[in-house]
Amino acid sequence: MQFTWKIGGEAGFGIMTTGLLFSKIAARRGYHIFDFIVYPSLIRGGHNAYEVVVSDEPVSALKKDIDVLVCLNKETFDTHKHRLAPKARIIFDPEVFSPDGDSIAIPVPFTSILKELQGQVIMKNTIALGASLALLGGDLNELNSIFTKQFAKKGAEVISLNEQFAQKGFDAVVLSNKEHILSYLTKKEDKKKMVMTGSEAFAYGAVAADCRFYCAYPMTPSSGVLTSLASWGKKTGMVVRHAEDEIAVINSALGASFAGVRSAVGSSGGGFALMVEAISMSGITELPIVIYLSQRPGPATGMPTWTEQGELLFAIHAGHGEFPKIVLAPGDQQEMIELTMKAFDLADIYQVPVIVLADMLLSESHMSVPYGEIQNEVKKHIPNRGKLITTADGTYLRYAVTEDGVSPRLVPGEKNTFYQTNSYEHLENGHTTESDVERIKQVDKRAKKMKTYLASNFIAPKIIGNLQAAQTVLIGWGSTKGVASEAVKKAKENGKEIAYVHFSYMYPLNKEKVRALITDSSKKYILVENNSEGQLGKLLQMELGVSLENKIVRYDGRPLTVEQLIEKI
Amino acid sequence: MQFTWKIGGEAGFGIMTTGLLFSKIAARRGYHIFDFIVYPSLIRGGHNAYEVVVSDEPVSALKKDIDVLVCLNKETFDTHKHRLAPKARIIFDPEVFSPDGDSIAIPVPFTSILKELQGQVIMKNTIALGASLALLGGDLNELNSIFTKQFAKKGAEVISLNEQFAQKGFDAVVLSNKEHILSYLTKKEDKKKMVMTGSEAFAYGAVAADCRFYCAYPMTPSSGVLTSLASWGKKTGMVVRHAEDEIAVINSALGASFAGVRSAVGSSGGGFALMVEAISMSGITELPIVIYLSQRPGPATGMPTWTEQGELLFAIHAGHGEFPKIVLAPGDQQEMIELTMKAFDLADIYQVPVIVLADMLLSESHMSVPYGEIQNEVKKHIPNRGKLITTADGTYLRYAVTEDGVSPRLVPGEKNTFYQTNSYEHLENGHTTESDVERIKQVDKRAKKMKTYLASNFIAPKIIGNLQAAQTVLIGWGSTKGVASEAVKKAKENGKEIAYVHFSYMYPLNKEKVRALITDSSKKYILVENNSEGQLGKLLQMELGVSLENKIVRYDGRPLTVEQLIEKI
Amino acid sequence: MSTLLDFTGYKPTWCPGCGNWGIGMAMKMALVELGLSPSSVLLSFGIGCSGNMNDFVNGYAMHGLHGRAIATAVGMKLANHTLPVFAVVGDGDCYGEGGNHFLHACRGNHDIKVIIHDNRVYGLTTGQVAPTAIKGQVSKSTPSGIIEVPVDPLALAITQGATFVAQTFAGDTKHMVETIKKAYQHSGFSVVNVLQPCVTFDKKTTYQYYMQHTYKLDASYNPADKMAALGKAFEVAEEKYPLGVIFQSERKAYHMEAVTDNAVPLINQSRFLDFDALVEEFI
Amino acid sequence: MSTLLDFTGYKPTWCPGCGNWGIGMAMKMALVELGLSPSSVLLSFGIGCSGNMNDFVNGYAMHGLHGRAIATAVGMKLANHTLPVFAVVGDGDCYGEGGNHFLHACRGNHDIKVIIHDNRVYGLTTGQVAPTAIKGQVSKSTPSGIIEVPVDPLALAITQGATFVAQTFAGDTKHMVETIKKAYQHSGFSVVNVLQPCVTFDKKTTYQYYMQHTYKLDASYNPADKMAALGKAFEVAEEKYPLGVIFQSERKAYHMEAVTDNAVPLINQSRFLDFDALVEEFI
Ligand SMILES: Cc1ncc(C[n+]2csc(CCOP(=O)(O)OP(=O)(O)O)c2C)c(N)n1
Ligand SMILES: Cc1ncc(C[n+]2csc(CCOP(=O)(O)OP(=O)(O)O)c2C)c(N)n1
Ligand code: SF4
Ligand code: SF4
Ligand SMILES: [Mg+2]
Ligand SMILES: [Mg+2]
Repeated sequence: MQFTWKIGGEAGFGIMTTGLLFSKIAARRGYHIFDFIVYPSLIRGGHNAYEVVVSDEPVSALKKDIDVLVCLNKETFDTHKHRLAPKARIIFDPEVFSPDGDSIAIPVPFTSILKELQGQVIMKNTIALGASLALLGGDLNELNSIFTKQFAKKGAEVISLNEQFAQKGFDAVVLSNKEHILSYLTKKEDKKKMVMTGSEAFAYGAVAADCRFYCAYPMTPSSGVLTSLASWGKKTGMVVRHAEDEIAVINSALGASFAGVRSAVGSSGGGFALMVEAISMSGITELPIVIYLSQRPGPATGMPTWTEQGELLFAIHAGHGEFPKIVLAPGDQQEMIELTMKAFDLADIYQVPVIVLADMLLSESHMSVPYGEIQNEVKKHIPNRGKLITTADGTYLRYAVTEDGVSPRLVPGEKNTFYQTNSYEHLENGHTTESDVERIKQVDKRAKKMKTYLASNFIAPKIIGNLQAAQTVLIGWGSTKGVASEAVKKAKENGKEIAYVHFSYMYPLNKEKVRALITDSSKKYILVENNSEGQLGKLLQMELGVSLENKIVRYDGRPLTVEQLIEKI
Repeated sequence: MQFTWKIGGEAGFGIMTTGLLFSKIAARRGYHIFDFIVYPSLIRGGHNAYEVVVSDEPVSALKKDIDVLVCLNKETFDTHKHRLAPKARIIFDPEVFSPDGDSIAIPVPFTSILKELQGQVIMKNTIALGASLALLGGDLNELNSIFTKQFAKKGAEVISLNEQFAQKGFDAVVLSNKEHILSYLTKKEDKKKMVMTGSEAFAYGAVAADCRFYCAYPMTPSSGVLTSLASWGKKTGMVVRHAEDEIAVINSALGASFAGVRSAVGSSGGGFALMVEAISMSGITELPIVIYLSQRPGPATGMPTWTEQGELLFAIHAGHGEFPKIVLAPGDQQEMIELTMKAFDLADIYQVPVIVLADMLLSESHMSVPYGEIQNEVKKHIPNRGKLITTADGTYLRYAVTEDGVSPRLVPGEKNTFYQTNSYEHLENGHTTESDVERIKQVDKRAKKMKTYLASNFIAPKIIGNLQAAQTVLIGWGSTKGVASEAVKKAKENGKEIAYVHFSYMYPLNKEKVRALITDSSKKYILVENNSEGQLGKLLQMELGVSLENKIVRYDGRPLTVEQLIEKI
Repeated sequence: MSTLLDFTGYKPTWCPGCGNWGIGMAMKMALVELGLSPSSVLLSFGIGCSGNMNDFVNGYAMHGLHGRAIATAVGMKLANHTLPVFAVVGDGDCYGEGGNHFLHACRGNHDIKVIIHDNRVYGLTTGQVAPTAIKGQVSKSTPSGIIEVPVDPLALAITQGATFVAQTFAGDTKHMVETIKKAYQHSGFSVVNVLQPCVTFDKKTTYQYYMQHTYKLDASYNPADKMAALGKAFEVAEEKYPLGVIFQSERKAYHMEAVTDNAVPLINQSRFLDFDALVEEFI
Repeated sequence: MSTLLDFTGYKPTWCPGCGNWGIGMAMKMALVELGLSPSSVLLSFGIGCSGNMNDFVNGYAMHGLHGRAIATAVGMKLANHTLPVFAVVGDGDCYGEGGNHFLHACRGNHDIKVIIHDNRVYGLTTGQVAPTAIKGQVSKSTPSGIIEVPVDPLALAITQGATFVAQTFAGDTKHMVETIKKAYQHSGFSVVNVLQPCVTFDKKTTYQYYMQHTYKLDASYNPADKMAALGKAFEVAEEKYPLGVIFQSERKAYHMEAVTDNAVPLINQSRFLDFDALVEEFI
């Protein structure tokens, strides 16, 4: 079972909150969800829409047609009617408009309910939720219990008021539209779930990784991390700082890293661009840092509230001069939590900058993830701080040349010694040098770290589907995992075996481990990217000498769809 | 005939000026020169050295041994004696030290001359020049005429004082070392020459290109451009601005570009890194800008006064999001002037950022260039401003979709119309849009510009030597041209035909035009780069799918040497 | 003679009741009353709700990068100093991300009119504190209240070389129009800090709040007195907001010294061709 | 108890006679007299002749990026507020490239001691004007003289929230040592502007010049008086340079509000493990 519920209305009237409530309720009823938000880059006015796919199996992408459309205004209907499924239910206010076409009309007297209970416009959302639950065979308990939690501070009155509006919406359907009620949301026994965005997943992973300093300057679609970590600050003790600009952001984080605490920063392309100089400093000073880069369509300001994977090559090459760097790109919320914890470990183990690549699709969409599994992982996680040491004798060398390229890193403060970390080329002791011999030593030492990483920590792409059996193999990275996985399922339903090779350890690449997966001449490989240039394709060509002829790309700011993939296969 | 003259002494005592004077005199005597400066990243103390290769043929790299070494202190001798040619002449002050070994001692009583004429320490340089000219069979007229020009403002006294010191040095050699005098600098009839650095060449090219706004923040080794253009400002009328930081630098330049004047900026890696966000803006706003990036060994502060080619891939991928960009890398001073004029044309024709890549070796070394040829080129140059227009009707569309991807660009101020240039994705009229259709239109339009460029303006790599005959082919870019060209000559002297494929149009690359030159299976190709990663190699792999197995790289901050190339061939 | 309509672009997307509506209207009225037309003015917009005005007010405009509108305006003015240049920016934009450009533009006395939407928040990114936020202000990025004290933009401008520093209020169109016109008439770096209620994200500094806490400087006030001006600037810390021209002084605008031949704007100057005059030094 | 020798690193490469020699010595003397050791102090150096001190003075040091030493120091302090943090920077570094960090660090009152080498030039890049250069100063980047008026760092700090603002002179070691010690004893953002002759690139502001143009504030001066402090700051424009603590006030240092449990520095706090307390909101 899989269905799509969608609500639309004017921006600034609580569509987001309402959509999220629906996602949570569906998850509480035992179902898996994936949702997607559409909003313009402005605060009010313009059209907002929130779409939730609910399924009894894990789901990671939108589906083609809409089964229930809640129209808080006429525009919603007009904008989305072309996607209506046969027998789609339309919840609308007969006083505002009436839907044409042959879908099933579920009139709900929003306006008169508002009048009757003297509520504000915003309450339409609550009515809509009540009506939706009725229509889908849910009940109001989950919603009410959420109200109780959410409005605890605001008091019993607000809670009961919300309950009343929900009830009205619920009744409106039960009383006059019984025949159209579906059973999609009937309670189902299933593992407990959490509903989170990619940004929330990064934030959660950062806490689990014992990150103690997070610095950022707001930028869509990365700000969710700042919001979550700041709101948790009092509990976690993490210092979360909204600095004056992104340059301050990363330089403060590197200062904190030098002083010994795990540090991270986050932004989108424009803010990340301002951090590039300091990323290079992280490279030569060998100070660990984790950078959350949530992409949006560029260049420059671009399309701030839409999605794109346009910064893979930029991230990989960010920074002047030559130095090691690790780039990871999780494919979904659960992977985001895992790879975020991993990112902090890798940053510490190799004393390098680690970039965690996301995009608006991953950062702002919600997905239901298994509560138990994740809490286990998080609780059993023990941060690996690599060669961080807290004591050393007087002859301590910060940049000692070692077998694996990694030098012991002393936490400043240890008595009887001291050292400097240096953005100039340096001697093993950290002092500035212009010696040719010392320069070569340090360049080689830094490069060695990546050889060690490729041998010890690099993980080959995940395979989704049956690679052996598959004639057609999709290749993608990061957030394309969601749509590609659905395409693999869908193809199987259509009796076609395809597989998806999912890159999340983007750079550097272990030639041997990767080549094998994408160079079977008997198979057809198709590159799948949410950008125009096919950047993973370029990367594979540069790093492995593998060139992929076929590609499916999308660069209009919208996510790739399962249909788009299936039709091209 | 080819010889190396080298002078060394303590930093801050006029070594640079002295070396340059020697280069100019040699050029005035009818010879070709190439020089190289060695100085630490500090103002005084530490060792400075200045090395000039003089030849009766064009010369573009240092040679192995030193024929005349002027030691203003003992350190100079100790540091460089291992490079002394048989029969090398050593000019030194017997009161300070005496050179060991079997080279020819040319004692000059610096100290006593200073005492006698009561001059400051700095005057040692003048003495050294006089002595050098005597030793090399030059005469004092060129030197004195330079004094006359140089010290015009300071008055006749200063001039004659300098002349006296020069004379003393000259006499010291003529009187007591006649037998060791060489005839290297005897006047030779030859085309008039100019002695300039790569930075001066860029500055000169920018003036020739009618650039009217140059903005920069000082950064070694790019500051020479700022110095030259600022000093010419009163004459040229160019507005030359030292801004508060590199972000202001490029954003002001883009503002000036929007208002319609040709604009350029310059920096080294660190400052360039801060401009990356605005480069992306240049991409989407389609505002022309020329960026001079003079590389030095990184990462971060690195080795500020040394040389490296470590930022090719960084420059190519600089900027968030996907947009067109042109990267050029001249190989020497003359090419720098040509390509700088070209860079401004390309920026205007395609309305894109154009990066001119240099490095410390090219930016700060002097080379003699043909006066006549260059003045001709410069004087006949007519800037091509592409589709810049000064009148338009009311329906003017700034981002009109066109065949070649380039839209007419109206200079603001035209009556009866107006428009906006926009860092957000936009409609053809420049207004902000989030429409999928319009987004695709504009992405495709911008991409189209590079297709047009590759077809109309891309120029294939230059061939130096005889590609047909050569069994071994060197492949390099930018400043490696100098050393590679010398290697080709040298190999020929040793009876071996080799060729050099010189890349200066770095990105984007025209696959067809380039592939042919580097994929003849019967030849051995060797990549030659002044970095550790072999970045051109990676680029060729990524863009053309050509992988080069052999490479010669150097990354200790020093330039590649002819010997290093020859020995590996 | 152009009209309001000539300057009117797309329908604003600002929240109903937002102070930006007033500022947008005042901008257009001032431009009209100054006898300017969309073809005779250069506009540099920052990124923010404030900067979104780029789609609502017509002119030769550049919608540049967040924080960089002043830097961009500096280039515009130097390239063509015959056109007036306005920078329309947010407080996060101008005092946060772009603080350094603001500081140094004051020193340079660039002839730019900067209209700052002082709404205490980052509106477009949904309400995080701006550098103008009152200490303790709670927002998504500062759930326990902002630790920093607010920037003092007026004192900053006055002490660092700006030659025209004024404050006005988004609720008083007439006063805004007057102030913008005065800024235009002044030659040099002109700062117009506009107190702007953000009805969506800042519940404290509302129209009512400003009605109560603002007052107009009267004729007796002498904007030439730097110390007095600073006294006025400091009142802001006590939540008293003087409206009017707080400080004004005379100094050559940057372009008058930077553009060699002032009579002709850089863009219209004839091309330099006397190359021989330059190469002497290379011989 | 450590000695000068303990703090003495490599032999300085500064030009003979450069004011930096005095500043370097004063730094070491102050650190010694404060009973600190190279193991008990965090140093953040900018890039410049000034920043080159990183190789000459021992400590747990970071030689970071040009213009960013304050931003870096902010992170150091928050990570381990039990260690004193000094930022040693140039005037180009701190007021030019890094001006925005300086401005906002004043607002935040971060407990950092900033030692600014005010030499009017960019020494390490061979003498271009710094933002402190006197209007008209000629340099490689300003052959016709700088157009901007100098930044007023003292007034900037005083008006934007710094709680300790002092000025001293590289020619007066004793006064420098005293001033640095006072800065150390103050809790909060401490600005020490050091007037430093650059003997190589600025022929005007020599030792002699400063001998003539500086004077020490006497006991009668009250640094708590903000207006008086600004008066002193403005004297600089008339080439009169007051030496001493120009302004001082009390305000909680940033880390005291930002670090949840102040008793323990961030780095030594026990790891947060109550994950269940966070996930409620996801259910
Ligand atoms: C370099 C960069 N960082 C962050 C952003 C995201 N961003 C867009 S608008 C904005 C702040 C808006 O606040 P303000 O400047 O006060 O304008 P307002 O919306 O309040 O009018 C931010 C942080 C960006 N576009 N670019
Ligand atoms: C981002 C960046 N821009 C420019 C430089 C080049 N640079 C090094 S030191 C310096 C200025 C030094 O002047 P100042 O900060 O006043 O220190 P001083 O040498 O005078 O002590 C500059 C511009 C750099 N290292 N990084
Ligand atoms: S968010 Fe605030 S500033 Fe932005 S438009 Fe709405 S009310 Fe105005
Ligand atoms: S250049 Fe100036 S500041 Fe730098 S060391 Fe020399 S004298 Fe000191
Ligand atoms: Mg704001
Ligand atoms: Mg300085």
